[in-house]
Amino acid sequence: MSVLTLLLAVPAAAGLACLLMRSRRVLAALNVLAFGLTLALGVGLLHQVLTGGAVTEWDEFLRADALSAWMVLLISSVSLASSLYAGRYFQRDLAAGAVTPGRVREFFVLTPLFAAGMFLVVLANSLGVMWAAVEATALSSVLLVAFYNRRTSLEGAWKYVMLGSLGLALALLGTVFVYAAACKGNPQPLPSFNWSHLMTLAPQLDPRLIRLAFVFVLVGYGTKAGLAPMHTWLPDAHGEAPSPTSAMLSGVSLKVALYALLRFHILTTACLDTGFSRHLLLGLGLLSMFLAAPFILVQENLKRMLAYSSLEHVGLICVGIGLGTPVTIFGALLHMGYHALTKPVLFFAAGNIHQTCHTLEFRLIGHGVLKTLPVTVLCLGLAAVAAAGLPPFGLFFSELIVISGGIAAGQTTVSVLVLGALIACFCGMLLQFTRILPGEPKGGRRHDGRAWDGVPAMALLLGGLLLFSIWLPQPLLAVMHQAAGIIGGKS
Amino acid sequence: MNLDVTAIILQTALLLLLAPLVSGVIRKGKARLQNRRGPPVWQPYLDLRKFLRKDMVISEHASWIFSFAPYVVFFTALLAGLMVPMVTVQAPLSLFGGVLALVGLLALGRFFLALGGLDPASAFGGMGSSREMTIAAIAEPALMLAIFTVAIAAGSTDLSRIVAATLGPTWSLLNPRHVLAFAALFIVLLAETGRIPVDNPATHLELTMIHEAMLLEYSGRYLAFMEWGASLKQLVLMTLLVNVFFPLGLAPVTTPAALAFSLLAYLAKLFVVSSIVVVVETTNAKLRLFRVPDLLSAAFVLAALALLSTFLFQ
Amino acid sequence: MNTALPSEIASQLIALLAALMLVVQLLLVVQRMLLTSIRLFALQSLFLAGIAGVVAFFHGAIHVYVVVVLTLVGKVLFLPWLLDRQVRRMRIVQEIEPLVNFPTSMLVCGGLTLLGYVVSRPFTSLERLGNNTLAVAVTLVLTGFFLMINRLKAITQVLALLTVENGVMLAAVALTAYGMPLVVELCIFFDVLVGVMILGILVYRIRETFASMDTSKLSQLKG
Amino acid sequence: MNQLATNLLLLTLLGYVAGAVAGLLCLRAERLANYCAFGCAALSALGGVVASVTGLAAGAGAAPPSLQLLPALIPYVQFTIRPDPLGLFFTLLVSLVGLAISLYSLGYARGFYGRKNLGVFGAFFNVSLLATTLVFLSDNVFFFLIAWEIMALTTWLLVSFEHEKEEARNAGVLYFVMSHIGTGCLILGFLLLFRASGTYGFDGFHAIGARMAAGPRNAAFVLFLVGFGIKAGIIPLHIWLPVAHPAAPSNVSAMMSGVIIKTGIYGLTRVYFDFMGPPPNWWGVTVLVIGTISAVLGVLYALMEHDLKRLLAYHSIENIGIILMGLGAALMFLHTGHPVLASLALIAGLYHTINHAVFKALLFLGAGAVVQATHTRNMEEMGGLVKRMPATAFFFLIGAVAISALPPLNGFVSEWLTYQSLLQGFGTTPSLIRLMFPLSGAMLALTGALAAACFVKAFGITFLAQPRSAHAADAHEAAPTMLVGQGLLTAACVFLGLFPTLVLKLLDPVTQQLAGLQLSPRLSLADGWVLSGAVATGGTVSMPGLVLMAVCLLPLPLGLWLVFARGAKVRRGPTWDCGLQGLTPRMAYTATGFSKPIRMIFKALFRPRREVQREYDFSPYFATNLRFESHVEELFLTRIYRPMNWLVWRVSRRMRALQAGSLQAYLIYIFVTLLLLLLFAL
Repeated sequence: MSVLTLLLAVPAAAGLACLLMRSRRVLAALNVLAFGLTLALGVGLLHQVLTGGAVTEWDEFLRADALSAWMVLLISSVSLASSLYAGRYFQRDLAAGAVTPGRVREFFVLTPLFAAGMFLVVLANSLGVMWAAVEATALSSVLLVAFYNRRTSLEGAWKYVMLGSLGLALALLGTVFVYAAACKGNPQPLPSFNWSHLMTLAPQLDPRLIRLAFVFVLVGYGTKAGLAPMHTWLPDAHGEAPSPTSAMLSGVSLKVALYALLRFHILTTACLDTGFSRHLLLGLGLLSMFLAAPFILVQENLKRMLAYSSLEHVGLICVGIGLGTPVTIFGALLHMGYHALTKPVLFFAAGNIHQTCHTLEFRLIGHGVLKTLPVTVLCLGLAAVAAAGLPPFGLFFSELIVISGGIAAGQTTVSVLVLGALIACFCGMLLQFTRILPGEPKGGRRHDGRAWDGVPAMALLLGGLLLFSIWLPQPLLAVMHQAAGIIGGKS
Repeated sequence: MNLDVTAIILQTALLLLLAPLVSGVIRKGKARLQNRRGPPVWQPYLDLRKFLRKDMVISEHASWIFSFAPYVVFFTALLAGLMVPMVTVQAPLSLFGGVLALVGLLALGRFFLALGGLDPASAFGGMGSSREMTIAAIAEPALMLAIFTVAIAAGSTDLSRIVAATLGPTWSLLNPRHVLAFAALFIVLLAETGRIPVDNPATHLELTMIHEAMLLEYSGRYLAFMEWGASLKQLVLMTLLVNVFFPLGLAPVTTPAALAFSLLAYLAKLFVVSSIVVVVETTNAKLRLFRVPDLLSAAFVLAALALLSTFLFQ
Repeated sequence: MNTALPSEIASQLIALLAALMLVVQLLLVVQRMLLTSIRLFALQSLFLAGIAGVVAFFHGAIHVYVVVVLTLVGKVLFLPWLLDRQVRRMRIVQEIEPLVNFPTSMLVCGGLTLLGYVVSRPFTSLERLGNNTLAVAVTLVLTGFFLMINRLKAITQVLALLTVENGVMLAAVALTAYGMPLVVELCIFFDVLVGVMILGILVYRIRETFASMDTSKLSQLKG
Repeated sequence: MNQLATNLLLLTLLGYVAGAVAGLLCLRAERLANYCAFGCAALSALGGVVASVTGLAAGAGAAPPSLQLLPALIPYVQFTIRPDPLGLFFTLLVSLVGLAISLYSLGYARGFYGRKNLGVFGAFFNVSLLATTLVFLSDNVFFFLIAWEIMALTTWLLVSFEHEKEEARNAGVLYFVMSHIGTGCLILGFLLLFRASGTYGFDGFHAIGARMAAGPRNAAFVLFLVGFGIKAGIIPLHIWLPVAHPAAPSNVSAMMSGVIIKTGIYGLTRVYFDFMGPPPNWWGVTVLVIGTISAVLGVLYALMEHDLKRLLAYHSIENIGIILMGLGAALMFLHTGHPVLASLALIAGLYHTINHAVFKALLFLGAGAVVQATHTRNMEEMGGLVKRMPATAFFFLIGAVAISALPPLNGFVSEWLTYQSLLQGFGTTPSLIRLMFPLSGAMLALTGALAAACFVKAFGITFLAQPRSAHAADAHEAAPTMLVGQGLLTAACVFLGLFPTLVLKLLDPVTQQLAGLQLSPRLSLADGWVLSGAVATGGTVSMPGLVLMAVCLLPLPLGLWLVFARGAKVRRGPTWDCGLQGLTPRMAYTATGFSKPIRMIFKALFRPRREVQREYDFSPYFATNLRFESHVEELFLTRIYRPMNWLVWRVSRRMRALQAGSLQAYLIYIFVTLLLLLLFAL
């Protein structure tokens, strides 16, 4: 069997295998193993793509170009980290009696399926299958969001699934329109609904229908990608899900939905060859960034604040792509990667804080987490510095690249707006973290023994982040440049 | 660098000898205008000798600053004096610093004078220092602006050059620039030397005194140096006033005759200015402390006008 | 058998069925009883299946028959049965007062229908069969959307979602003579199926925890 | 810039890294951490001093090559440094002050033993030194911004190092927020330059302004003024400064006030004189006016403080203002085409920069020693320390004299140069603008006099008279290393004051680089003993001459003593207490009282509010109990920043209503978006 198939098969198999397992350790180990494998496969895929261009299997049913390869890497690394983290996390939950072993197994079953769904999204060539895969990710993650079965978590899950599936229905309509546009003119049924195939006949597609289609797709996948104003489910779901899931939702699943959107964006641009879709992305991206800032500033709940910061970063990525110059797109992809490495750490740390302080409300957490959980807070601090866009971490570079690309493209206003939003979000995060991290812990809350819980996962991601911040290996650069080329419509 | 040692020695001597005399003259003049006989004009010399001879009582709270201050006051005033042309156009130390250095040196003296006032932990000293520094602070801009007016005309901060420039063909007594700047500088002089209407050198009423309040704890030779320094400062400022604005008769060359003439002229000018001071002091009452800024802002405005006039008549 | 006459009949049949779907949709909007709503949805799906059948028959497109079967089995029989069970198990029969009262919602639906026509007017040329089927499809989507906004009971919202799904399917059939590729159709179908099941689970849990299906109670997560 | 100096420079950078690592390695052993971290810092700083001095002494040769420190991350991000004269000059500044502070810290940090983690502290300290040095040396926009942000980051961490104190936390946040806003402006400014030049390298930016359109050029000017101005603490962007400096540990305050705010000055100089090309007139005027305002207001606010460190912080604002006066004048001269005067004013500014770095660091170190000894920053509770900590008192006095611009110390020299340039500026233009020169000169005089007043107060109330509190009464002299650090800076003050012509030689390459000519030959007369205004007739001053003259005059009082006072005795006695039973410290003049006349005179600015509560039995003049309270309000804070802050919070709170929690509302958002986009698409 070959790479793409394995990429789908391994996590799926792991998930099914987990159905039969009992012991938590085995389950966790199985997950870690599976995602370790997928990461390795991802690297292999990267190599193949760089050497031989796009990889296809099952006569083009699966297709991986540079963009997909990049996404595969992100998905597998984040999943690996969160499955690494999940083991100890649920151990503590079980110890605290917050969940039942059955539930935990459910998690270890669903997570690989979730990941498999995401892999299918980025590997499927047919837009229809891609849609189905996105829907699959949504469905597999709903129960994870509802994991704790608290009132709030059910509420979060409900909003997530309702808004999500509604959005996806719209996306499906958009997909149908594209298909129709492709069918037009030839009486025989379309040979395939493959993206690669559509790209070849993009110029002949009916522009009006494509415009209409893109609007539906934008609203649809945009909802899943958490673009404002369709983002409203995002803080609820991310805030309520168990931290490993939040990490995956925020770290990759948003970007996967964005990836789906991008495929259509590329198609639309190729067809209309106007800035239509670019400008829509740009607008929504800016809106997201500006909406995120005040919510971060006055947020009262740690994980919800992190969710809003994700909103800001997704917004920045959209802006980068919307600006549409090679530089900005490259910056956006870079940002995707760095953010995928950063955000999970924040959620893991939030999970530790949650389990130690038994709350996520800033007020109730109070000062001095630094003294209660020194190691966690060290990781949290580093990740927060990165997420706030400060050197020496990569997000600073990617943000700067996007902004400067905008300036170079003569989009001074956009760049100024982006900068403003970034500064505002920075201030918000600074204020919020200052509320809880420093100071004297209240109520004599002290060191608890498990200071090192979850640190391996965080260290893994932070290490990668720091490494890639000061040294990007040539292959990664190449793949990102190729991906930027694809998005920029120069494939 | 070419320093005329004899000139330095002579001017030092002249400064040291003349300074108390000026105070004496002013005191005498005031007494006369108040229909008193008053002390003889050489009274200050006698005072100095007495102070030098007397034992000293130093406050137990005082530190070395207290003992250091009198010398600083004395030396800064003396050095400043050496930068001002008194009888010759070329001031002996003009190479070491012009009018800016002069102002700086006087400020240094004031700095330590004020510290000396604070050192013995008495409330009066602190009060005096506070007021002294305040008044100096608001006098400073006017002083500097007035100096700028003349310095700009000469294109130099070197007093000898300024005087030379003023002596030159362009000089005219009625040049509005000069008149205004002179007026401004004169007010500053009153403030800096602690004269009515700013301060009353004769008073020892705690709540009104400024300069005296700082000297309250001083006695013996420290007091002598303080007083001497004060009168030196007064002489320096007066000389600045007379020789910058009326450089009449300053000796461009150092022939005995010229020197003698210019010395006489200088003394005459000093006498005139002192008598103006006398008149002002006797005809005015001391201002409340918070009225003083009005006076000094008037000086500032005068100086600014002078500057403007340089601009207008350029 | 691609003669003018039958395709004439076909388009008329399709137009009729599509119109019926729209009517059912409007009935759904004004319907209060949950069980009836479920039946109405089943009926709508039946009409959808009918349209698909007509298309399949007149084009002799084999794989569209599969779609017909799937729709009949899934949307006409299975899902209604599932929801029915849910409702009976929870012994709730009636929708509580919707946000917008019925006359207004009718007006809104009228407006949305109009919008649907406006949106799809440029593309009528693309339709192989029936006229304005696309308009009906878009209208179904929009009104389904509105229905979802308008109702508070979880079950009804699920129903609304499904009607939106129907609209999309209708569009697929109407616009593309042969429907989507089979594999896509299958994927979509199973997604919908699984989706409704998971929604069922969720609704059940919500009911367990909140002792009600009123989603307006789900509003603790603010800011 | 010979090879040796270059290598030494690289060694210095490495040394800081080593210091940081060492600090982190011995987290547990605090003594070891202290010695390793600050020892490394001191050594590296020493290396920096030597390297930069040799580099500058080598004169303005060919432009030094830029060195690549690390492989480039991505094409855009190059880690290159270029030790050119301007950079070296500021490197000298940071290394000199850094050396003294590191030595001081060796002793000062003992105060943290057992309380805080010194390893972390030392690491942050080293990193911030490293970052600051890199700011001065970096040769690439990205690298510059990286160093700039890391500097801000570490400074924030250092300010909030004692994070148990609420004050420190809030100060840190305020500092970082302001600094980040500044960085935003800088990014935009640099990107505007980048758009014109197409490269991120500084060498590509040289005189780029000439090739820019007026619009972006002026925009860049303003952006840089705001961006660097925030860091430098110009009014009205200064609010973070008097909050952050006092809250930080004293060695950090010294670091910030001495070095870090100078990065703003460096940026302005680098950008305006190297990048922006021939300036329009209003640039210079703006800078000059801002400088003047900052100087006067800064010292006025300083006078109102009786918190020793806040007082010093406000003085930093004042001195930044004085520096900007020089830079502004230089810009105006460049506009009118007087390179000589331009470089004179530039030299005045830069000379004051290094002077301020030295004496302000000295004063903060002294203040740190005092605060450590008396456990308070409130001057009203100090007093009498000159007897208890004589050395510290002496060093502080030197610093006070220097900062008050009194001869013969360095403050006077740089202000003298500033006066000279302002004075000669009058002749450069016929327009009415030239009135600004003498007027700002007068304001400079006012500043100087007020500063003198302020430091009479600071020194007098803190060190003289009787101790005003038990803590002050049993204060002890600071640790030896702390004294060494202060002594070093004191020596620097004296050297910079007495031998300016030697220092000006080091400035030659800088002016060569920025204004195209070397001025020190024109500035030094009598083989360096006399300092002269650049113009032949400009006027001269000679600090060594004055000192020598004073020495020569010493026999005079000696003689007088021999002649008259040999018999006179000296005895100690009580200060006159108006016949009461002895003086109590409460009778001595307070800091508040000292500055009252000024407060009254500048009522309009300070809006002083006073509350007096008097309890008395029979007559108000015999109060049994009196409570006096007086406040001064800072206009910029109360009229601009607080309202702005309030607005932001209000708006944000309002916006939360969007996320009201109702699914219906969310559906409606999507629905409306869909409809709008549909209409847009059709």
